[in-house]
Amino acid sequence: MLLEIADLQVHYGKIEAIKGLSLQVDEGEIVTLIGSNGAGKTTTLKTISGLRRPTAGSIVFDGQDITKLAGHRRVQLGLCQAPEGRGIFPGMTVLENLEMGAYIRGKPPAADLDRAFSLFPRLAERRRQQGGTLSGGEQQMLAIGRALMAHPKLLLLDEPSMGLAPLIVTQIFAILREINNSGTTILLVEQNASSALQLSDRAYLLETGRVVMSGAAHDLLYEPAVRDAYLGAAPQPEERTDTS
Amino acid sequence: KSKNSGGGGTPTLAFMGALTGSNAQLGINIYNGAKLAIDQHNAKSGVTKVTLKKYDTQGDATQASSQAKKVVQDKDVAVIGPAFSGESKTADPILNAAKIPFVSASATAVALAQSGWKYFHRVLANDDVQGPGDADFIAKTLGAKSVYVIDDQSEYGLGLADAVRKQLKTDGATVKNGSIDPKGSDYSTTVNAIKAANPDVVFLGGYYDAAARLVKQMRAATVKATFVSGDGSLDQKIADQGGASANGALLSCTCSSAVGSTNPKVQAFEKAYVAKWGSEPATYSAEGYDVGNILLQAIDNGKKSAQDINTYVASIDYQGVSKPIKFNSTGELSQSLLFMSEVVNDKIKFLGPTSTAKPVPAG
Amino acid sequence: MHAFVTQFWPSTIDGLTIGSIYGLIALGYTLVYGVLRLINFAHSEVFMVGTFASLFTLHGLGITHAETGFALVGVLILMGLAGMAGSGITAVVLERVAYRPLRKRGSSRLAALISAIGASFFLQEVFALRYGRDLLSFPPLMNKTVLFHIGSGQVRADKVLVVVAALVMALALDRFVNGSRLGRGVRATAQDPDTAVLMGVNIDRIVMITFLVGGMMAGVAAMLYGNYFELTQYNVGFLLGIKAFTAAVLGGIGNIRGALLGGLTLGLIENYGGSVFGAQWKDVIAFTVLVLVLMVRPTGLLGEKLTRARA
Amino acid sequence: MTESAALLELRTVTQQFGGVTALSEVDLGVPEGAIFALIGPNGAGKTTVFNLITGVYRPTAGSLWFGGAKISGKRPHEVARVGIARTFQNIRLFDNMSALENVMVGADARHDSSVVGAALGLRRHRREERDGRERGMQLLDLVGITRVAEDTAKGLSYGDQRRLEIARALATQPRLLLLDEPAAGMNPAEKEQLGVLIRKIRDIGVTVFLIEHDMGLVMQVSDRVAVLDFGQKIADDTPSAVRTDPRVIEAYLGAPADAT
Amino acid sequence: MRRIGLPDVIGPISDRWSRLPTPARYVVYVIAIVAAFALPADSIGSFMSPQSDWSAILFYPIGVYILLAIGLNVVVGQAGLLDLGYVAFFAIGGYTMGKIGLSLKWDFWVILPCGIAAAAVAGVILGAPTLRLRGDYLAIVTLGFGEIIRITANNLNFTGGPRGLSGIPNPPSVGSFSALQFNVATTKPFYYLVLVMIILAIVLVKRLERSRVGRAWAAIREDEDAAEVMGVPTFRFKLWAFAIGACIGGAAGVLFAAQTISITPEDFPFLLSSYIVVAVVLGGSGNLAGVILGAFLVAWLPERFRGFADYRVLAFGGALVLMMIVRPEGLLPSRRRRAELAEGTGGMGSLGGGVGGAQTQAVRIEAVETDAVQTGAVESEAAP
Ligand SMILES: Nc1ncnc2c1ncn2[C@@H]1O[C@H](COP(=O)(O)OP(=O)(O)OP(=O)(O)O)[C@@H](O)[C@H]1O
Ligand SMILES: Nc1ncnc2c1ncn2[C@@H]1O[C@H](COP(=O)(O)OP(=O)(O)OP(=O)(O)O)[C@@H](O)[C@H]1O
Ligand SMILES: [Mg+2]
Ligand SMILES: [Mg+2]
Repeated sequence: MLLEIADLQVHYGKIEAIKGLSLQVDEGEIVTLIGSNGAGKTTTLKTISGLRRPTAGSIVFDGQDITKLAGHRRVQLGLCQAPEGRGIFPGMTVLENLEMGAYIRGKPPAADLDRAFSLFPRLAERRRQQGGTLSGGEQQMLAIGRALMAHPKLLLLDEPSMGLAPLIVTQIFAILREINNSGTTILLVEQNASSALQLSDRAYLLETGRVVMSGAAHDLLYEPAVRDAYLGAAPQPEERTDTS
Repeated sequence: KSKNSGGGGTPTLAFMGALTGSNAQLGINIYNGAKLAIDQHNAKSGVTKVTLKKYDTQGDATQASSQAKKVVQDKDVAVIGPAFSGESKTADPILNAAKIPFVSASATAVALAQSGWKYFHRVLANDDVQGPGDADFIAKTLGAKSVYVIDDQSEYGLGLADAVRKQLKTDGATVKNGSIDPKGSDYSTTVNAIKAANPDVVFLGGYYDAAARLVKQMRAATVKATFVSGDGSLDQKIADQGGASANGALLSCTCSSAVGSTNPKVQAFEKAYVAKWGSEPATYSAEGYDVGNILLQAIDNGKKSAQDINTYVASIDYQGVSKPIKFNSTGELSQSLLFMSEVVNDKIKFLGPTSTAKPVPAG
Repeated sequence: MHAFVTQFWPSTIDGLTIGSIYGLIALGYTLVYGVLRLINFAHSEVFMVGTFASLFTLHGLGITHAETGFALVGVLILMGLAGMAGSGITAVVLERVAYRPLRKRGSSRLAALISAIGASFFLQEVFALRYGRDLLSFPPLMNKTVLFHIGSGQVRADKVLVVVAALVMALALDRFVNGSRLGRGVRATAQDPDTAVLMGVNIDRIVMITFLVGGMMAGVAAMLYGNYFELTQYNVGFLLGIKAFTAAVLGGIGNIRGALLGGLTLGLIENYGGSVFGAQWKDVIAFTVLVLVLMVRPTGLLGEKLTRARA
Repeated sequence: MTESAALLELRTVTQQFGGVTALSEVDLGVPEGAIFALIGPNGAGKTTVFNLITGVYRPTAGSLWFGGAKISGKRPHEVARVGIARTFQNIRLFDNMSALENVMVGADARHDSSVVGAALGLRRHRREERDGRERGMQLLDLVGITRVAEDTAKGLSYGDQRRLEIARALATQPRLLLLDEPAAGMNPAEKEQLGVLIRKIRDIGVTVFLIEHDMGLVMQVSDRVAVLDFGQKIADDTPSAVRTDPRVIEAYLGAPADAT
Repeated sequence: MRRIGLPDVIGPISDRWSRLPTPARYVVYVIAIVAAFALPADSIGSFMSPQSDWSAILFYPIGVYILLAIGLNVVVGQAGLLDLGYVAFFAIGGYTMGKIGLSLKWDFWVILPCGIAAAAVAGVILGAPTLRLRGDYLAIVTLGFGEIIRITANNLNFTGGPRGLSGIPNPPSVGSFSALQFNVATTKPFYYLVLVMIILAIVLVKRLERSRVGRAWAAIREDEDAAEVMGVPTFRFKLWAFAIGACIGGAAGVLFAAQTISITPEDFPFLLSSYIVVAVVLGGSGNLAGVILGAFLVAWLPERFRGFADYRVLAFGGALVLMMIVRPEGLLPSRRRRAELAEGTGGMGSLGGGVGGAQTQAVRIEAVETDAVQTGAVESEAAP
């Protein structure tokens, strides 16, 4: 087991955002967390990477209890997160942002940069542009590319498809598959639940800080409760031609 | 709370001046002199015992104002001080309105004697004596043709410098003006201007730390002019801080020095002072001692109320350790002298009254 | 205007000299501001401690008169190291005691500013109580030899030392921040501390290093100051600190080259202005120019660098 | 194509940032009373269009017109007063103010009682204050969050925050509302509700200009869709027409089936 | 370092206070005002300031600091603008009083509005070119402005140079009430005068705070760009904040000069600006009660502890650091500001790096339980 979380509780002041959550991620898996807004998905990821301290519970990564470990040490152990809101360093160029991804390893080998640029050609074009002036979607690409630079054992992705054009979303999911095939375990948070579930091995459904359902991704995909709330009925766009 | 009005009880004298804070040294010098006078007095038998109470203004005008009100509230019979000219301006009107005599050992601003305060006296000459005296000394004794006169933009420093400027012009010397910021580090602008003007004498109206900075930077820039300054710079510290650059600096004061005097009365004071405080009397210590003794003499003559003490002091003719003391109607000394000292081999050397003072040639 | 012409060269030389000292101190403001967006008000005291450390080194070595040759170089280096150690340690302790606890609580920068002001008072008073409020004199260490003249300006050895040392230090720091991995960590922390953690940056360490490096720059400035002016005092940092912070803003806060440029510009403006309008107007001229520059370039001469980009 | 009834018009607008041309000679017309969507690949220049409209940037070339008056060159708060309101791509509420206060800040844009009036508590000021409060509550009701009126904004759930942002924008009584990716991070059920809200806003007479990557929502609500690619307009038509436009499919949708 | 979690006693009290019915609140106000008028009593003074004249201290520094803090709070606490040169307006008020009082011999009551107007004009002159600057640029520029005013006063003959102005007239006495006789020897009348001005200032500032103006300031503090887009003319409101703060500072200056009779540039040092900033933040920036308490403490403690003379500043510095560590949001923060300051979103942003290191975790966990105040990693500001 690569990651094991038991009875996690996290507070924001008096608000209890995570109320005793347990989950596991096995080596080589893609696991997805789905759930409505405010369910606590982001908080869970932040707690795993050490940006928030849990009030109770434990996090074990790769056989080591990391509950009290400082955030930067977890990165050294092989945890890397592309955060919600992208977290691009606005005053650094695209290239420097990518180099930051490999911070723990010093200067990244050219091959790593090439891989990021080949995954996202737009980034190659803009390698000297300041991160802060990229468009929303370009920043998202950069965030993912940067996370890959660390060669993590476990990659945490918080809504990687947010703000991306449909064409790119498709590409992103293909890329995730590829990364996973090359040996990286992925814990994914996604609103785009149907694509995410199709991609993953297992999934957890969160509601108000608790796991309310879990199982093989495939099973959840066909679970009626999940379908209604998170997958939406098959798209039936009304076509409106009238210009009122 | 002490209620020392009129008769009975021990009369209380108030000391007002900076005892803490960055301007404390002069205040402490005065206090030490005055305290010595009072202790000597109280040690005698058969006299009215007198207490001396400290009112620390930190040299700050607004604190002086509330301290003066406290003096009034406490009904002290007379005040030694206030020490500085700035604080005098807020404190004196209050003391005067409350009819409490106040005798300053060190405030030299000219305007203080011009407000018609009946309860004001001071035992040293004002800037109008020192400034012209300095100017005459520079022009006549030193024979300077061109003088660079610098002020530190403080009330005291500018007042003194302006008086020097005015008299120098009368004496026919060429005068150039400059200013420095006493809190600043870098006086290069001023030093460059001095260097360009190449004067015979540089005069500073200001205090010893600025003086030390200025001489250091002047000498480093190879300015050779003689350095002259007033009582604000008259302290051993100008030599300590200025190092070799301070040697040859001439420092005037309307106060005389007790150190190295041949007058037995002064020698006795010096000895007693050293015995009590463990250091030589410093600037204004002798004046503080004299003010204390004048007020004590009033009390010993049966003057117990503030009003009576004031009347007594106004008409006193007293031979002090610093100088003979006799007041005119505005509270100024009726006759006053200016003295000169010089930094020689890192020590202050008293040269005597300006009329006779002969600077020691440098070297 | 006549004075400006006649004193142009002396003003230039002295402006560059004091400007270099401003610049070195400004580096500390700029670094800390860049990373924490905190005006480290106590940085002036970091500098002050450095001057005392340099002074005590001279006392310790028993220097009483000017040295030359290798002895001089050796003493200067020791003095500089002592200054760097004194200032660097002070800065680090300051961070630990006065800022880190606030940082851990995620307190506002206003609270941190007050803490900084408090720390500044505290440090000043400690030194005032321990060493008195009077100026303390440095023994003369370096002969103030005039190397050559430019116009009427004397180029003196001690001034050259100040300018050269400042340039070298600023360049080294620039290389460090923009070229090294640690420097990249500093910049990342400045721009987005949370994400920096996700990249494996040890923020506490980076912050400490920032204070340390900024302190060391102030320490070098302190040594140069001591050698140049040969005086110090418990409140020596106060005015210099304000000037240095002005220089940092003038050059573009968070910008290392900007700090040095700002320092030199400020030094020159002050001296030119002072020679024309009189030394008493120096500060007024300096601040007026600052306002004018900011009106034209709202983020300083070279713009902001380390700081978070603004939405 | 460009009807004379266009409320907002971009006339051959070009926007350059250094070497990057974010928009080149774009013409757009947003018809009054419609829901107008702008779509396009990442970095196509959509947000830039909003920033131009709201006065954050000034166009390198070309001009913007609103209700027949030129607005390019105006400062943001002036644009707001003309009748344009926006929401942000990432939510930017006044976090520590209550929901109602957030909306009242928006409503204040329509008030003109002076600072002196406020200090003296003049009648005009008191009336406006009451009016702002009432209108604030109405708007919270419109977007469906009256129950959290007194809660601080940062404590609201994401969906409610989105709604609050819209209410705050509506409080400035805009004729045109700009929405930048309002559905980002919402699940299908929430998107559905958002669609309903957007139409409700249109029905009370506010023209809506929408940037969105979620084609489901775009197709569901918009009356007209324009497509940007590399800073150039490649389509401007009805949703159904745009959806089947081969250029749009190639540049943006990838495959028609992806329109979820 | 162990974090000290102060039990939050203020929160519940302020909550209860805000729930109090209006009449009950007015009763409390009246009691407070009556108490304030009774304050200069000697019996209180013998404890409060055994070594100075209590009513004199009540006027300056206490009363004047409070008035200044109320004014500065508009700028710092309400609009979120860091002004480090506030003393400039105090000085302008003081010099207006001195100059007009001496040369035109007008009466205090006529000069008062002039002083206020002069300060307001100065506020606008300073603000107009600089308020577009962000955050700390403003801080250094205002600091510079304070110094410019002081240095200029020190260098001009018009203002008396370093000698300053002396012989400034006191306000005219009103009738023969002993409480309204203004002269150098009286102290209480000046205290009553400053008290009345403080009450007026509070009423004014409170009104603004609860109006659209206060809302606009809060919005600017939280997110200036968003406020601008919502139609808040941010520049204009910031300028108003500056001008209102300046007016109050100017009024304080007029009063100060009329009482102390003699002013010099040294009465207006940078240190005074920083004391007032300290007062505002220490008390609880944004909350009037807190600000008043802060100013009171900053003014009074050094007087009370005169005996410790040499150690006062040392203790003051140390106490500031300690206070900010223990209670960074100030002694009596307003509820909103408490949240903002705790999160660091209040106008000036957080200190950054809100992420705890390994050694602090255990402490943080218990802190979360004991403290109502949010501790937390602040969401990073993403820049679109
Ligand atoms: N900084 C914060 N302060 C207070 N409460 C917060 C904060 N961040 C999150 N919360 C609360 O914690 C809960 C969980 O939030 P979280 O961001 O983890 O949800 P999420 O599942 O990621 O939602 P989304 O889909 O919107 O990203 C929510 O109720 C939210 O309001
Ligand atoms: N200030 C700037 N400096 C340089 N380039 C910029 C700046 N602002 C935007 N750009 C560039 O302009 C292009 C258009 O950006 P814009 O934000 O408008 O895209 P968008 O269509 O909103 O994309 P997304 O859907 O990803 O949000 C992008 O390539 C971006 O990198
Ligand atoms: Mg989330
Ligand atoms: Mg966009």
